[in-house]
Amino acid sequence: MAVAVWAIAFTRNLFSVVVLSGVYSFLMATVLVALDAVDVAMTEAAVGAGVSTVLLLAALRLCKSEEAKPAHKPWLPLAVSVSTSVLLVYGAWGLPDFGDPEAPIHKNVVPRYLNNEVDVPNVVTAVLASFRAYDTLGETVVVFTAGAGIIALLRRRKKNPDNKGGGA
Amino acid sequence: MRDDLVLRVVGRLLIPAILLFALYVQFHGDFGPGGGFQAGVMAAAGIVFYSLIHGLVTTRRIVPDWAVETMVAAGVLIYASVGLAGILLGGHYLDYSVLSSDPIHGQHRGIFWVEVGVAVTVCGVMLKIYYMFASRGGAED
Amino acid sequence: MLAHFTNIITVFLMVAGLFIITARGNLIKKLVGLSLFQTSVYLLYISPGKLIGGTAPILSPAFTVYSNPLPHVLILTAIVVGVATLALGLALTVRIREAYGSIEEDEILALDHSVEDDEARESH
Amino acid sequence: MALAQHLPALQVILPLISAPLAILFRRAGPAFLIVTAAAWLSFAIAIALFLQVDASGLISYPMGNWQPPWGIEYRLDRLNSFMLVLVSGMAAVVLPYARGSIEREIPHESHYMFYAMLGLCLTGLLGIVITGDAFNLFVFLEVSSLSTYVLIAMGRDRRALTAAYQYLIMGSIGATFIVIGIGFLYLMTGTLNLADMVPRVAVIESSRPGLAALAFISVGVSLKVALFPLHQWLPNAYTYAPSSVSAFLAATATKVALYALIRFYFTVFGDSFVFGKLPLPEFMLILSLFAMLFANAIAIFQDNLKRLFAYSSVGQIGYITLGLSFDSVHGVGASIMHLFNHGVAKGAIFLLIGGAVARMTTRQAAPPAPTFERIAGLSKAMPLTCFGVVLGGLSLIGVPGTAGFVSKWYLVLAAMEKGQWWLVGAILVSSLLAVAYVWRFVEAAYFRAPPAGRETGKEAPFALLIPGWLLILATLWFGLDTSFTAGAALDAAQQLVHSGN
Repeated sequence: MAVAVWAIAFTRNLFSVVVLSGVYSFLMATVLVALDAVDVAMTEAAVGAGVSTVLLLAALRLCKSEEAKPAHKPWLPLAVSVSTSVLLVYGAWGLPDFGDPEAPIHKNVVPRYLNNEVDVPNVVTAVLASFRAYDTLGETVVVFTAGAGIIALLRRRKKNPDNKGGGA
Repeated sequence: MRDDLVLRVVGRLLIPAILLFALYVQFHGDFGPGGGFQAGVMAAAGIVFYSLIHGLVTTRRIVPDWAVETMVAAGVLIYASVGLAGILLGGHYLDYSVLSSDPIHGQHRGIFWVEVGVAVTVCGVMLKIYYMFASRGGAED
Repeated sequence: MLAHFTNIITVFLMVAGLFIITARGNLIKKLVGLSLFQTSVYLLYISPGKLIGGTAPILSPAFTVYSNPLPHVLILTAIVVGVATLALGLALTVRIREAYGSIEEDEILALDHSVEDDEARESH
Repeated sequence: MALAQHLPALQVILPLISAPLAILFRRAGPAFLIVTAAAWLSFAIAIALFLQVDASGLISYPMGNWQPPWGIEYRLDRLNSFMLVLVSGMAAVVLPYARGSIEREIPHESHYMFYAMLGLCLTGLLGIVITGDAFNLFVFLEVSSLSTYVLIAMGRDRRALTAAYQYLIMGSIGATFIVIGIGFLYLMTGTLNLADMVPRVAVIESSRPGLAALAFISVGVSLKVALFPLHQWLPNAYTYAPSSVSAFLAATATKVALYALIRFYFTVFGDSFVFGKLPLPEFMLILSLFAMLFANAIAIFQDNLKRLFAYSSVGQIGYITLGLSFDSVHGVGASIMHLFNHGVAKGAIFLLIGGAVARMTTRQAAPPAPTFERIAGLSKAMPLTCFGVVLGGLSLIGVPGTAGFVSKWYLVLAAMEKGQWWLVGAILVSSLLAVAYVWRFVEAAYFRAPPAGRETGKEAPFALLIPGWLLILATLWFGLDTSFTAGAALDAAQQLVHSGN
């Protein structure tokens, strides 16, 4: 996975970048299955490797697929990312141990979800669609917003249907 | 590509299977992984596959733009009205337990409709995005 | 060792993603970086939810220990939000490409500056 | 009947439903009616909720009747009921304005989309303000952000596209930082409900993940707030967006992000920790001063009027964070007041400028940029518009009799309480900078001769003038009668400051 990410950062051909990011998503999905997150893995495979790749390819078809050489030295971005990582490492090293059953996330809130109050064996579905249904409503609205936004942005002007754009 | 016999035959066989599997994922979400979102993506993928074989124009005739835009909006409305039904029947917003005399049954009913809403919007949006990107940038597809 | 393995990956992904967003001038590449950056969050949430000896949170009489379902729910939402952002960003990129003929940040900035100069000259 | 009990849910749900309905109709007329009706109803609900909280205190509404922390809770206190009034009120004023104003800015077949997007943006902002759940906050943040990107990109100028793209990148980084921060909090406390977090966070806040959470949330929200060094997305976004969008965003979007900052600092982490044990107040003070002095100074040298007032917004945000850094009832109260007062005044100014631009636009061409050259001598053609902008400018400066004075007065009061006399000086200097940029407008509009080529224009269309003036009158009203703004803001501050953890 790290190799894929490394390659994405330094490949200049955008087509390979897109393919690599698809590969990366599949690897991510495998990791997620190993972590028992089957629903998430399924979605990541469908979205990351499927939808995103198709979208990126569609966009590439409309744009050119070669990236220009970066014009300036990447010192500032490097500084930003390194300081973020330092902060992240600082925080992450104080978290409860991996797989620790006594961690707060296993003690609070969640036990009630596992009682199967709504009689739906897949707890993820139960929480998603009932306990935290309102979040899912929000999520649907996000998808709706993106969809409607794309309609608004990419709708063709009725006057000149054959104009491929380009003129400002 | 549109006249390739193998593709047409494979498409004939696969597309119903994809749509069927999408329905399975949709309604089996209570017991296994899956749910409205994944089902919506799959159904859209099936239709996109169809358009790859038969061309965008044909697909747009079968699943026209206005229908897709209606789906986009209808899904959210289904979801939101399940919530409002909760209020009208005397519960809180998105309270499914009041949707039926038996709370557990009400929960199931609520989850069912909510998932339908998600699937409809997701499928509509995916299709719409595909149409938008595909119809842009010239005649070839 | 395993305890920190996922943390290391998370940090690496996040930094790489952030680096791509900020250092690269190509608009599509930036969006790829953005989705990498967002995927790193998935691991941050999900890996602590794993219990050793636990199974996927689908209830069945055969198991007693389940991994934590709540992070899964949250990340499902996050994935959806991520792809929605990506789609919108790509649509914008396509429009930018049509309006400017380029998707390189530097070239676009140069074009904007020349326009601003023109505007200044016009109004004087 | 029991409907009153469901007002918190309806507050957000009505605008939420209005957006898909608007798209179902696919025509501008019905879409406008639906979204406007939803915004007005939502404004009425916000006032009702404000009064209810005023009378009986905290309101909690469990979504799906799942009690918190298992379900998602809507939770209203003095602070967010006040914010709801601002956000929904702005939408109620901007929507009728938009009908006239987008006529020349957006192709007619996209109008219904525009209204839907505005409805979604309102939904998202209200959702952020009202929710009592950390992850729900993120979800609605994304609803508002995505719709905002689209709204900005709908501007006629092609630079609107790049502005929207830039905002999308910055905004998504910010949102992801917020998710990381919330993730750390969740991993340490096991809960997502903000109120439920409070006692648990108190135990772990000094731990490393606790501090990291604070840092990530601070940076993420600051990106959204456009706090001084992270403000780069804002000037372009406000300049090239359609007029009504500039006004709505200037009045609400950054303000809601500031609300989120206040919520995390004062409610979740507790001010005694954030401001007492960490060097954060000093840090925030310095950034605020930079914003007040630098951004206001940059504003003076802008040629485009919209860009000038966009930089002025960055400067005014400095006052608000300055007030927070005092961590006193008067300081925080001044901040909350200024959120409201500045939102109203800046919204009014953008609405009025939009009206002037609309009058200068011919049907075919893209709207001209409101540069100082173009507005020279404008006061003869549009006396009402210009006078309104001047009054709004006076409120930005903080002249007595305007709302801006009231909040600045409390800010100065808070500085004096701390014995920080030099800060009073800094506030004075930055106000002088505001005088300078407002004067530039006065000089151009009143004392310069109109450019030779301009046809003798008329006053801006009344449909555009009235909403702008409504807000200007509000600015004057709240400058004289402070019982609503100062009362609510100080009460909210009382609830937040030193609330006991």
